[in-house]
Amino acid sequence: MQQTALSLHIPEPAARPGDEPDFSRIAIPPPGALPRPPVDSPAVQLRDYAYGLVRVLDQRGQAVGEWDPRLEPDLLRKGLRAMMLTRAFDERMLRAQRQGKTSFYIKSTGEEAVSVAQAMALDRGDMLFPTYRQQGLLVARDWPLLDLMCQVYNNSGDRLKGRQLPIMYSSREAGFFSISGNLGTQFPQAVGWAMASAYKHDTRIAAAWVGDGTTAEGDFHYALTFAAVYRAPVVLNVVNNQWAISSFQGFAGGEETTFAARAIGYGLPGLRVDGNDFLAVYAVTRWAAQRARSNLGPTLIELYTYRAAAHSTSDDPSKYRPEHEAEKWPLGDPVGRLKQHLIAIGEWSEERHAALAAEVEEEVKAAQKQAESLGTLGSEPASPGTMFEDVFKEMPWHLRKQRQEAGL
Amino acid sequence: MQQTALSLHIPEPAARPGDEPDFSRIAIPPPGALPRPPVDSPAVQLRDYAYGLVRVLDQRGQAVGEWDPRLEPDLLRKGLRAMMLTRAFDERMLRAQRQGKTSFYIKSTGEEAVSVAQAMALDRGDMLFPTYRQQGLLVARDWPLLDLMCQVYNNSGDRLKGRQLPIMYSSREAGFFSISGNLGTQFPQAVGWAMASAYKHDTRIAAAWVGDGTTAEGDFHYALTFAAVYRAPVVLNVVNNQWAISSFQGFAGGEETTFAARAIGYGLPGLRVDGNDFLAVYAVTRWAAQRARSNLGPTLIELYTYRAAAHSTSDDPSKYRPEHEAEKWPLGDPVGRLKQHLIAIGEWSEERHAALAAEVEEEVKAAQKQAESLGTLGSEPASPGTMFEDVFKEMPWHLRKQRQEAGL
Amino acid sequence: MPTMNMVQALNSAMDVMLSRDPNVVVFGEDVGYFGGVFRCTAGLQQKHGVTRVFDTPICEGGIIATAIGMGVYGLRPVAEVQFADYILPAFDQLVSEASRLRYRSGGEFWAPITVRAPCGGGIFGGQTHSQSPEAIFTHVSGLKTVMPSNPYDAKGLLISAIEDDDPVIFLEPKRIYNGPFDGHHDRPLTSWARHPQSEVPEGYYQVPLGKAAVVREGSAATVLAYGTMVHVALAAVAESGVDAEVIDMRTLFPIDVDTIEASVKKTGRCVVVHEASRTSGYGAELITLVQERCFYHLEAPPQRVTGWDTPYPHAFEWHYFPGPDRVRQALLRVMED
Amino acid sequence: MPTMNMVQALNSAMDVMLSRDPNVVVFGEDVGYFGGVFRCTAGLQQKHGVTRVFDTPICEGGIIATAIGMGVYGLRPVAEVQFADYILPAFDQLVSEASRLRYRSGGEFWAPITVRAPCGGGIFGGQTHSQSPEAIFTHVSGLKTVMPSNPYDAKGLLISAIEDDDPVIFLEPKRIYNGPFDGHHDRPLTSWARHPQSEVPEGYYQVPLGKAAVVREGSAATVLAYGTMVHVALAAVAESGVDAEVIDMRTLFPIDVDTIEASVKKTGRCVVVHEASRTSGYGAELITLVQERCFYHLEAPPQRVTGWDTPYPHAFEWHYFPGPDRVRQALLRVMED
Ligand SMILES: Cc1ncc(C[n+]2csc(CCOP(=O)(O)OP(=O)(O)O)c2C)c(N)n1
Ligand SMILES: Cc1ncc(C[n+]2csc(CCOP(=O)(O)OP(=O)(O)O)c2C)c(N)n1
Ligand SMILES: [Mg+2]
Ligand SMILES: [Mg+2]
Repeated sequence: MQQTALSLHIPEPAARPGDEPDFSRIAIPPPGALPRPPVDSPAVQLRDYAYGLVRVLDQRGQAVGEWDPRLEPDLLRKGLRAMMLTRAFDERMLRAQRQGKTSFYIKSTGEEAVSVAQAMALDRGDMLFPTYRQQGLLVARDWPLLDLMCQVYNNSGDRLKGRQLPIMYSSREAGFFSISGNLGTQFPQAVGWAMASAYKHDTRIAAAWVGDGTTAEGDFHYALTFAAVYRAPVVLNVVNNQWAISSFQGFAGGEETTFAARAIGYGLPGLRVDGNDFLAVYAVTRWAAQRARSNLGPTLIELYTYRAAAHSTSDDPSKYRPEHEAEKWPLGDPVGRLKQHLIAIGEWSEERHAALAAEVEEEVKAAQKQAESLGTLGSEPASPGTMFEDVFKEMPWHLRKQRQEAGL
Repeated sequence: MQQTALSLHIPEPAARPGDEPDFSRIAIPPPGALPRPPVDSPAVQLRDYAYGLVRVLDQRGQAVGEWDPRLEPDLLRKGLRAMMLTRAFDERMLRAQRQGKTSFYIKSTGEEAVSVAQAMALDRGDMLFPTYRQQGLLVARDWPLLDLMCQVYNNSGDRLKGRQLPIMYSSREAGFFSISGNLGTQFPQAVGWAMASAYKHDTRIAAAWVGDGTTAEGDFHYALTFAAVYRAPVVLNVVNNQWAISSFQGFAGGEETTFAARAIGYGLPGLRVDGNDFLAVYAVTRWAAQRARSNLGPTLIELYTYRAAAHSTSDDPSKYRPEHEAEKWPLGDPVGRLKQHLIAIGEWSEERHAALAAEVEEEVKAAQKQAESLGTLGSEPASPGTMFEDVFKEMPWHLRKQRQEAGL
Repeated sequence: MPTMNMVQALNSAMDVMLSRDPNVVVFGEDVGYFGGVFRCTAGLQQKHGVTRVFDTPICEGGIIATAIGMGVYGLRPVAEVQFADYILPAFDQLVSEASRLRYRSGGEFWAPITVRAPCGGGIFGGQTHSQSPEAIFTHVSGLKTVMPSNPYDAKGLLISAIEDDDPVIFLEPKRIYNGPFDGHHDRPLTSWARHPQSEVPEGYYQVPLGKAAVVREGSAATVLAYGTMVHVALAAVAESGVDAEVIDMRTLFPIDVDTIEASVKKTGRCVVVHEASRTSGYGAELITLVQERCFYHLEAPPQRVTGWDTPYPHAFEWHYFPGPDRVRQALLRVMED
Repeated sequence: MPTMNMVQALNSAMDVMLSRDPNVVVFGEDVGYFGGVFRCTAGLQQKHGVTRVFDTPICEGGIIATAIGMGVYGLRPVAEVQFADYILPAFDQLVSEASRLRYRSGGEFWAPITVRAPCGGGIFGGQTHSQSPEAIFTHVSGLKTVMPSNPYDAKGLLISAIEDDDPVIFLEPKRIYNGPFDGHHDRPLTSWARHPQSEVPEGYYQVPLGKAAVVREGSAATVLAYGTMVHVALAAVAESGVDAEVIDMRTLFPIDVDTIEASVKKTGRCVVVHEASRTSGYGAELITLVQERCFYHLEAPPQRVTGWDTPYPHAFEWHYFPGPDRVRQALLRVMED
């Protein structure tokens, strides 16, 4: 046998700072190319969807092909508004962080279709297990911006009592599970929730999100294994925004195949969708939710998108990727594409768009004003004494004693 | 949308105690049906191998098809001998455990082709990361039975100094990594070893084993992720012996697809092989090893077999599976099948077989006698004082003090 | 009243809770059809159905993660980890998730899960079937940790754990599943039948979490122990001739510090016994509490008798196990000064 | 001699070792091209090449597992876990594997790995970017645990850790990466440049593992601290007017008990300070050792000043952080009796 000297392969992205952005490795199939399979198709018949890319909106903003969900214009405008509101919110909060009003912030810029279209495609009773980049879920569920801001500011209106890093929202009422700092842990928890719902013969399903980078955690594997074994009614989403802080998706295995293809390994359907195409995201999510609701088990969806902003306020992407990469992203911007579609079908105009932009800006500003009246980080209007509560349902003696020691 | 009441699916095996064994769910393709692809085939062209079953030996004991490794009769006889020796060793050690000479034992009955053929298909310098059911690897590498027995007996000849549960062998010289009680942990460690080998431009590769049940652990996912990302020169084996103690392989996800298919999710080749077909196991392993050695990265092999014995001496399979299931296993017995093949090609006879059986029996007996002269569990000829050694390379003060306290 | 061993008592606790509360589900590796490798769930699947008592993938992280999700939904999951040694792959889900959920969500979400796991040595399990990981759990804010020493407590504490709205790590000393064990491994096995604490009501009752039990009153010294070590401590006290008070901690966290304090203030001397490794073990916390609370009452330095700071070696488990001799010697030492 | 901050000193240690030993490799999430989220590996990939300093999947378990495999092959892997909080998914690989390998293989295999992880709070990291998990590692037989408090030690200890043939958990208090911090968060930041321990040789040197340092001599009481808390302790001592001896543990396990014993026997009083939660924290072990070794020399009950038994709350981190006031009060308390 030959004695080749082995060598270690280290993945490299197509471009680094100083290089031209290069997306030539990325194949973009035409919209409308893929048929919409019946929701009860066996997983074995769906394997190609893991390698394709479900797309509905074409270059001129027309909805084409079987996956077009044929939504009412009102619903589309609601979606557009929620995406724009999310973006305006992100802008404001970033600025607030820069002004020292809080310690940290994470934007979802460029990925608004993921959370907004998915929230709208799911039922209000469905339980969401998000990451820190799905604030759009709350916005789409009409959860008050004020509530989010109070959490970001850790002020006296913060239902999380100043305990959590900004953006680690939680709302039982909104069906939005408490965000964890530990990546991926919510993925198998969502499967457990879905198993419980099935056990109780409920009709509500669960949905969960992780990033491309996070697929490498054990929790991802736990989720897919348990979901497959118990056919849990859950929609499992991988938001492939190409980056995990400074590591491109090749370090999560994206060089060799797609993330949707992971599903095939478990005998589950995996679908890849243009994550910046509101209609496609909506349609695929709806399909997967219907499947789950019909006792046909879990689906893995890869939402193919691009993280247009920095990872967080602690990050500087110019250190590791070309400066204008976001602008060159071949799948465009979700807000721009839905706007174009609405205009193309005669349901929107530049004027109405500008008015809406001003309106959401106003809404965010008003909420911010209200939030800041309740304090910003450091002004500490919430009582530090609450920091000893909720460790347990009832406070044990040692925490009472420690609270005393702390003089609180 | 319809409001189906959800329900929770709990996998059930085809048969339970009292039922007739039922393997009708298992499709057994004919031997020789699958072509042998070039080792440098891209993974995308190999997907079907995850759902097929590489088989070489037909019902009459003839080797058929492209996967026939065309081995010399001497090598086949060596393989037969190693399998028989492993089986005889298992029998003896089981009996020794029943006689109270040790606390615990695990047999590999029915799975001897996995370890013996794989050891022979790999190079002697390749590093093995086994589970507790691959004692055949050591036997095939001509590692002295005496050494294994001394470990089982924890006697004064035990290189592991009485520290490990019986069957948790370890031998640096044999290239056999220390077996862990924690399932699956060795799988990603093997990938790390392979990465190191590649980093050093070595030519040695690694091989690792887990059971079907163990694929559910996070370590399995770590291994496949890292192997895929760094294209590590490693052969990753899943021994699907249908059971994980009392749980059938459906509880690891085997209802929905094959374990070889897991590889597809990572963009890796996954091959399923008749694990009781010595020639097929050899051929597929050799193929994967060649691939790894040629810097073409990792392969996942699913060895399709049946755990003919109890899980361990602590287990009683009559509690959870039909009594004669093993005998009904459609892929037969690896020893019987190789014997039949050798006879069919005129290289073996019933007489020679009987003589070999007597010979291995003698060898095991002799080794046992020698081993028992060095003590059995509880006769404690090894010094308990050594129990404070090797926690660290050099013994820190607290362990010296504790050894003193212990009066050792 | 029926006599039960630990296995039967634990089984009965789950049976009672499955019957009382449709939100209770029981699962883990081999716990379903087979009834668990230690038989603690034997018969429960048959009685309560496959969706209430079932097998899982071999994936401790997934077992705990899905249990958390079920708990968030509103169930009361009782998950078995086959050996406490194998709880570590689930450590992140327990520490970063189960224990933190109520806090981080401002009290809106919580994980009322019970995680059962057999622990401890003495059955020739070797280093990966013998460990006692309690100390690390007691360091985690938001987890409760329990270890019973007899059938009556086992059932009552397990029922309390299942009904508790906080996550509980329920460690079961496997050496005493089938009989009390005082550490004299060379003597004949005894059965629970003759032990008073094996009288276990068939129905529902609780033993409260967070309360220790004085299992032997005494005035000369205080021995703090739990699990198997309670029996070892009692034997050692008897053999030492020292009139020691023996306290069974039962719940390791939250700690019943009042019972400890009262006893040590009375006796002035203290020996802490556990099977786990010494350094940074739970004994260190107990001794620190004792000196914080009873410094001026202490007549001699508290002693700890523990497993050594090595893995649990298979052939030498009786050298590792802190048996009655070692406890007795510590008692005599603590009486010296 | 050049002045370095902690980040530079750690970077220099890795640089020196990468240059000296071709078996040293450095990897972790974002450590390659980018140079680490705290910049500790900045420039190393460019200098030493992509196969020696590289990014990994976000999979702490896989990072440690592959490091173990590399160590078995013969390399000396230096793995970074981005935050100590995220070491838990790798807990099983560290505890059941890295730490046990030499023992269970009779000395034939071992894992000479170094696991670096930023720990501690004070940077508004919230509860999952602020934890100090050292106690649980010090309970594990077979692991060494280190936490430096200044650039000179950081470099020398990291070199020792990399050269050590046992697995080392190397915890880096992130609050002092860029400057010493005495806990007075309301005062201006200071830089390392004016601190004597920021004079760091460019080349190779070791600070031995297992040796504490007396950073302030004193006779009235002994303060045991490590990491950030060394600076807090020094400030508190200064502010208290108590002539306390301050010991920087540096290596948490194995414990330099002789240095502790000598000091406490001299002073008769002891305060232990750490940022981690109190119950079953490392302080419990230190206090237990102190009372085991120095019982008859103790004039007052040893005190511990620690983080509370809650998660690290984002908005209230200065209420959680055991700052100089709390340490000073404990010092005064320990002097009272
Ligand atoms: C267990 C764990 N490991 C590491 C981190 C640090 N970390 C926070 S975000 C992040 C990148 C995540 O990337 P991805 O999953 O792709 O999500 P994205 O940020 O792109 O939305 C990392 C490594 C963490 N929070 N938790
Ligand atoms: C982490 C961990 N969890 C659980 C166990 C207990 N256990 C030992 S063997 C076994 C079954 C393994 O089944 P499989 O992987 O199919 O291997 P097989 O025994 O069939 O060869 C289990 C659950 C363990 N040893 N380690
Ligand atoms: Mg990403
Ligand atoms: Mg199996």
